[in-house]
Amino acid sequence: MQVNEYKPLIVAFCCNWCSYAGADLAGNNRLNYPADVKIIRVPCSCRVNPAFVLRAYQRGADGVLICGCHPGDCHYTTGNYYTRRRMALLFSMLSYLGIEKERTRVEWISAAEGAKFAATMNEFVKTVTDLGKNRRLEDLRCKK
Amino acid sequence: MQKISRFDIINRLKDLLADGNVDRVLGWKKGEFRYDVTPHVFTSAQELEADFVWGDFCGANFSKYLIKETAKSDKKVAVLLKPCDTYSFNQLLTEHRFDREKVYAVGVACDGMADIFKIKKITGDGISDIKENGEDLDVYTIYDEKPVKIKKTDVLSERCLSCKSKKHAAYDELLGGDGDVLDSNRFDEVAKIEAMTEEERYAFWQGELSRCIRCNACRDVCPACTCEKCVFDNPNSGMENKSPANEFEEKLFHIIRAFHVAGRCTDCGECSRVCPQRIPLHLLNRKFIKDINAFYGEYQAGEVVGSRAPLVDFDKEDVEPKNAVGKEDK
Amino acid sequence: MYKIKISDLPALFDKLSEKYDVFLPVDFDNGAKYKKYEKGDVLSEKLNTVKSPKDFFFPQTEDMMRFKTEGKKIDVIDIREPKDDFIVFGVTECDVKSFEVLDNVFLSEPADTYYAEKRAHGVLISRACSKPSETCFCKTYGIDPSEPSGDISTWKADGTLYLRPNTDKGEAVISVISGILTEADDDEVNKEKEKINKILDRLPLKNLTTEGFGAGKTAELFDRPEWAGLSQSCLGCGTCTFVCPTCQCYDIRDFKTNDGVIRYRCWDSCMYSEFTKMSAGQPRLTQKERFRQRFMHKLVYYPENNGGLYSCVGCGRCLQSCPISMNIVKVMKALGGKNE
Amino acid sequence: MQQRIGVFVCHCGTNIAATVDVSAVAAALGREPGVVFARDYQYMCSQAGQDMIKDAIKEYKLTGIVVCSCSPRMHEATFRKTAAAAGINPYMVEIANIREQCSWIHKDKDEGTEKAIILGRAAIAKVCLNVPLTAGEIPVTKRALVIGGGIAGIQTALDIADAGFEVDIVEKKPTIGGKMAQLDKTFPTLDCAACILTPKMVDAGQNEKIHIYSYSEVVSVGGFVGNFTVQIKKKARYVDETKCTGCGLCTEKCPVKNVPNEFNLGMDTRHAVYIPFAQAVPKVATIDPNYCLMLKNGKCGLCSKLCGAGAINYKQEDEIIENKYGAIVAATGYNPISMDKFDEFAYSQSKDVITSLEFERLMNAAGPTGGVLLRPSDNEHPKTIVFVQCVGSRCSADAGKGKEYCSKICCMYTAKHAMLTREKYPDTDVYVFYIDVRTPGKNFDEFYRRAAEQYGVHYIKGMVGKVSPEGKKLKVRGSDLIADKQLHIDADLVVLAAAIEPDKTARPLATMLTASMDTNDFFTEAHPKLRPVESPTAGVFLSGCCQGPKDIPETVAQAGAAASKVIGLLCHDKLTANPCVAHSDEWMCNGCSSCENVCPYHAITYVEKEFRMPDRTTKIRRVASVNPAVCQGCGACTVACPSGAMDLFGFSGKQISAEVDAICR
Amino acid sequence: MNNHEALMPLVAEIVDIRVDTPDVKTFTVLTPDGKKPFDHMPGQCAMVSAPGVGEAMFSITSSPTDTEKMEFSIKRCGGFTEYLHGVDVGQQITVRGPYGRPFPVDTEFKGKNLLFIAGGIGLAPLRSVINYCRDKKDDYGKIDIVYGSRSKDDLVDYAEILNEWCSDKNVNVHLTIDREQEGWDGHVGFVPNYVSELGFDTNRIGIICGPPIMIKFTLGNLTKLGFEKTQIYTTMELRMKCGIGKCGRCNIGSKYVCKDGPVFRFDELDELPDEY
Repeated sequence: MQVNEYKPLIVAFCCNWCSYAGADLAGNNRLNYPADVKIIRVPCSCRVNPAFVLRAYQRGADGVLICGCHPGDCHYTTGNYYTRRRMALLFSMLSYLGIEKERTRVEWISAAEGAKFAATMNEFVKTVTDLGKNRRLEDLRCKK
Repeated sequence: MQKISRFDIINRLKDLLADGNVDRVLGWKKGEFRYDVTPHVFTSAQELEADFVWGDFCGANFSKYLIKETAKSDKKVAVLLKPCDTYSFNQLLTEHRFDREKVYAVGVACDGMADIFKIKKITGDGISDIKENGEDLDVYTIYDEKPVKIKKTDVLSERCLSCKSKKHAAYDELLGGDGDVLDSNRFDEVAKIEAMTEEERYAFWQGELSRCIRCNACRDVCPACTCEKCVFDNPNSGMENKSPANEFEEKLFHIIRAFHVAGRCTDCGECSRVCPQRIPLHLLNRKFIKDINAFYGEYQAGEVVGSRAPLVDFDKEDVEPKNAVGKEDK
Repeated sequence: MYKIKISDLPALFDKLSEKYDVFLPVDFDNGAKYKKYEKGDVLSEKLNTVKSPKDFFFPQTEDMMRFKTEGKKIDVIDIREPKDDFIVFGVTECDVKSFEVLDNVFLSEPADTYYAEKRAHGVLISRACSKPSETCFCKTYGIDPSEPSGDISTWKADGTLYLRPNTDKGEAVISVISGILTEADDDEVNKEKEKINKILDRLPLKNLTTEGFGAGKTAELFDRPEWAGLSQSCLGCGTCTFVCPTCQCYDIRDFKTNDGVIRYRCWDSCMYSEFTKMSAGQPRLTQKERFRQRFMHKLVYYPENNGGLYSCVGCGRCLQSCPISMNIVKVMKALGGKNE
Repeated sequence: MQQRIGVFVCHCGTNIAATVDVSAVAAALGREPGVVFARDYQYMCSQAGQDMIKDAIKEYKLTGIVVCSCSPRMHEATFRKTAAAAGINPYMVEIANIREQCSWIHKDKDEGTEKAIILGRAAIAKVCLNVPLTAGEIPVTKRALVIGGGIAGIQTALDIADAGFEVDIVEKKPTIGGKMAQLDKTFPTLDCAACILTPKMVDAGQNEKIHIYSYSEVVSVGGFVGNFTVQIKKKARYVDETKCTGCGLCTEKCPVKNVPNEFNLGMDTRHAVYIPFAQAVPKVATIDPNYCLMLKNGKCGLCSKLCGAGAINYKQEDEIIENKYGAIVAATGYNPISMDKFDEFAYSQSKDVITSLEFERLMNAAGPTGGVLLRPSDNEHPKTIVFVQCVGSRCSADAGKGKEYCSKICCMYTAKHAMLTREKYPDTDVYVFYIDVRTPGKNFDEFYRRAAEQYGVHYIKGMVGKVSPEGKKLKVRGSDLIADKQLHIDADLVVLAAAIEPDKTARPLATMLTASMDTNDFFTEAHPKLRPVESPTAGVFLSGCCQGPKDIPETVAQAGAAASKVIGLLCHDKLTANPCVAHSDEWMCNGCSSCENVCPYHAITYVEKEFRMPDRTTKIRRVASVNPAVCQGCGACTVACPSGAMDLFGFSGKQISAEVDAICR
Repeated sequence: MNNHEALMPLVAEIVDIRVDTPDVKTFTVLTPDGKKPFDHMPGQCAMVSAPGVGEAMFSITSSPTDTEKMEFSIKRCGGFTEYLHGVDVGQQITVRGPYGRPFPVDTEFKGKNLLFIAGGIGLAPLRSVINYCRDKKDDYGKIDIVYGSRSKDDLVDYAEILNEWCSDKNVNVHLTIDREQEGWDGHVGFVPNYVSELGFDTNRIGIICGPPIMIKFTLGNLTKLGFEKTQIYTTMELRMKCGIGKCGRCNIGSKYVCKDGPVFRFDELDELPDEY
């Protein structure tokens, strides 16, 4: 029998103006990162509702990233400041409930930081791979 | 023993009704037993005389009822508010949930409320009467002629043990005088959980939340949960959910609920009081309060009407999530 | 009649759990709760578990079937697994009687096979209530807590547990444990019954009657002005319905999984504002109507359809759990015939 | 409504097809619920590809389409137009990015194909929940703002004004002109910078359509494309611009004479009241409050007494002016980087180590030496001059100093400087140390070769390691990589070709404009190739070196391009608004104001509205109302709203949740 | 009840979709092997569902006498019906049933004259009875059908009415539309008024179905004509979930619409609290 290597499932919410463009730039520059990362485009990181993060875990994600413009550079001026507060509290709560805090993360990646985007994804996939499958926030009904 | 007597309160309320300042009073109504007190709208002096109670079991926070009550008529309603209730009162005003002009707020001094569950842990079931006796409670059961003497401080409800304030944040008039904001130990429990290992925390909450029966009592009693329609009842929210189908949904409900009231929760403790499964839900809300204080500076929801809640505010120098999580004490 | 020393109960549970899944009320920090027996678990002395044993037969959430779709095709998959025999131990008489109420609904034609199968496999071992609570009012409905029914009745007296099988299912269980039981006569049990009956006379709600309620009272009760006052503080939560051993409303919902759709049912509450809402409107507009529905159903509509049987067994759970301490006793006293 | 979705998978030549099995993707996506048509094709964005989409929409009565192709930032607009042309709402289009975020980053074809299918599935899940959106219209203020009055700003303003639109220039210095005004000659034609610039300055100053706010700064920007509201701070210059005739009497008589003259980079002095240079526009004096005796301690007042026009006004205060604009052009220019971190070149130790811009002033007839090349230390003619190129340019990221990019103009101006020196002073030895000489441009390489071959400039491939002042000489130690030897040159003057960087004011301005910047603080373009003069923020355009290093002709060309984009915008009476805006379900809104608090655009207001309740009573409720013309669609309110009454068109909670589900399936 | 689990649905396939009006379609369904899913009596309902989309109760509009197929006429009114209106032939759905008390066609209706009164989509639940009675015409007396809609285009089953019902000897069809319309030379006016105008004698059983307001006025007008509530029937469809009288949703007083209804006699409805 072939041993299946564990491949994590990562959902990355990327803001349209910076991080999504950063991801595009990583592509333009052919910078590799694992296919485990799937990107969802949102107008701004502040569009990311904590419910989306939980939903991703429910549905089987092993890690969730929220990527936005650097604080101060938000296309909408202040959106990512709210993201920062919301996610700091959400992540703190998840950790409080005993959910591995390394699974969820906020990263600020500008449109010019293709290399950072790729590097971040590589590193995050490794972190989540090391953590293993998400068991504490999964919904068994969603398993295949 | 509460500082102010039932008698004094009734007299004042009767005056208010007689003066025509108000045409009804939101107060506590006696039940079958000493401890099953029900919120009630009293409309006459006779009704007050007959059924109004004030004592160690008047835990219910009336603030949320004001939304419905003020919409009923143009006349003022008098409401009795314990110090902790006044924070909810202010928070609701901040969120434009009722018309202040239609309310006459009577602050009552509070000495803490007793927890019937704690009493029963000592006496067992079969309570026939509870009498206040100075600092003690005399609890009579059908199994014994003689009462069980209990120190009230031993059966104080959890939220009163870590009372944040004896000072009223809002009132039109005070009965029994005002107290001080207390240097409370209310974050100790949270800190204890934070100090656990990740596995322990997971096991702790798994155990607590697995009891949830999703009766929505916590939500429906919560003065911060005043949505016209809760996202969990709304098929269009993508979050609609009715039952704690599994561990995930148990957590989802409580995480989202805590998040939705984060920065708005005044820590009144009603959620834990009403939970039929006695899940310490306030420890979720309190975690957010503690974090908000640690990350963004001290903030007490409902302390000042019109204050901007921390989650709809920001500072350019706010802590990064990765530097925040797990470092709440710094 | 058989007996076994209380101190030997662990042996009894061990023996039973060789053949059955045994569930018994166990004390937890936050109240008693039914738990699958594991070595070392001790039978709770508490009268009421927070959640009633109806959960074993009509679980709060129950997956019913799975649908797989491909293109325009649908496949319906029955996902039920064969149910093993199980024992619910230590059920108080009020809770035992609650199954009569539920059976009338779920087993009447067309039968609810999900419930029926569990009932077929479940064994109820009841217990006499030696220490009723102030919130108990089973007597109101003619239920005798000193004379419990179920598949096996048990009494605790003087350090001994007495067991009496009532049904074939009960006999089958006894035969599993007969090796550790001894035969007994009724004397101790009768004494215990007497003791219990004396206590019942001291209960504060002993005089509560159903007078004024029952079949045919709809017109009389429906428009009573008291409903407004009684319901005015109701939060509209589902606590009373979810702790109630006889409430049986449910919702059927679909959940989209990564592999098809699961159709499940879950407890619902007539107290919820969403309960009767539909695209065409909401026939019970305010909490008053919803509150009234719950109590009218328990005290009038249900008896009308079920030969006068009330859909309340007086277990008192709602008296203990309601966030605002409004409950069926207060309703009966306000609207009933001779109550105060 | 049951959707009928068409899926179009693009090969993008081999860009996608090489690492993604496009036909397998089309086949897999064709089986998704709701999909009634799925096909792959060579180039979806080609005319033939678009026609295929249009035909499929009509033939299969598609209600929505998914294009699996390059980034939506590339071609979303293209395919929306295609959809609209075929009669479906342009917002019923979703793009699955299987090039930038899939084929280009993955090498394994199976992996790429699998991911492409998942991304496609997410797009299908989303489009099934798309709703047709109609863009609203917003009026356009027919006036532009140009920030920065250098050659980029001036040219942009002139071109916009030429098309008949009002345009304002905000310049932080007392005069427009910028860096070009400080230059001597320009490469490769060697014509005089002032001779070609000053007529444009005069034109700008005299053009009726152009208003110059000199000695002014932008302090706040609100609004959005077509409707910006900008506050401009006019700094107090203590001279009434409307009265000052620019006669210059005050600037000659002012008793404070020792103020370092910034126009000559501090190589000479000016008075406390000054006009930066003779051709300044506006030609109006400015009093420097840091030096003016009257302003500092209330004693003097000489200029006021002398001024026949009575223009001096010591009581003048900063003034905030608020104007409305339809478009904004950033033309904030550049500066040479500070030489502080380049101690090896002894810039701070010796007056005779100068930057190229300082060299420009030394060669300029209006400069501190009247155009005679003299060493700053002793005013002697330098006999040996060493030019060092790439000082701070093309540094490695871990050098801890300098810039990674090439400053682009240094090779050419150094060649110019070397050539001019040899022409004026043939007895001077000129060495140029270079890493590479980069001369792509019309007549550039010819120019460089002339310097090296005809003018005898010594070009040395190599870097200067150290410059040490010894007596009157500067010992220059460098390496000659071609001869493979170390060189020691005793130089009289060392000229550093300092890297150029964006002006420091650009970063705060970008924040105000909500325009993005790269890590070097250059403004980013909406697209590096296809939209090089637009910023990603609608209505904000880029001109000159604020976008990246460039020479004068490139700057002028870009200025014209930016102007034409502005003109194109201002030509419209109305703009189509972004329909992906927030909207509130009034029945669910509980009036808590959370959304109002987080909205960066003040697009949300609360209104008291009468509602007919289910029980047929009426109730006044306080509910949120979104102004769709002002909302920019960030979505902050949707998360702030606890009841979920706020949602965002185009990115609704349900749509994003559906994407999550599809990805995790 | 067929020999099947009460809550376990059958898979059925939509084999034909007929567009009746702009917002009503009639779906013909068969099991995947081409049979009628189950037998029923006129007036009974079935739960139709698309997994993950929704489940709802609909009247079976085909007659029990049609042994080949089952039909549902469904009006588009949001949610699940929206979905159904978007599907193509060949789409599978699930059905379970039959549910509820049928019209008493074999008891009270037997040998009687019948007066069917329907408004709009209200004809759909009655079509099953009408066709049943037509097919067994010897068992019943004269049949009158008063049917009205907003316009000619909103008349459900129009072709069948013209081609089949109207040509039946013992059937009298009275059509009306609310407002004048080009190409309509029939009666114009509201159904309740038309019923009064037609002035039926009371020697018949009335069966009404339509919008609540129409039912209310028709009932009043029939009473004026001398009808007793005991001889008028209606059928309701509301908030049913389980279909077998257990989930509690359709409970009104002591009745469950899904089990004790959906067919009610008006005197029975009078007994119920006004919560529908």
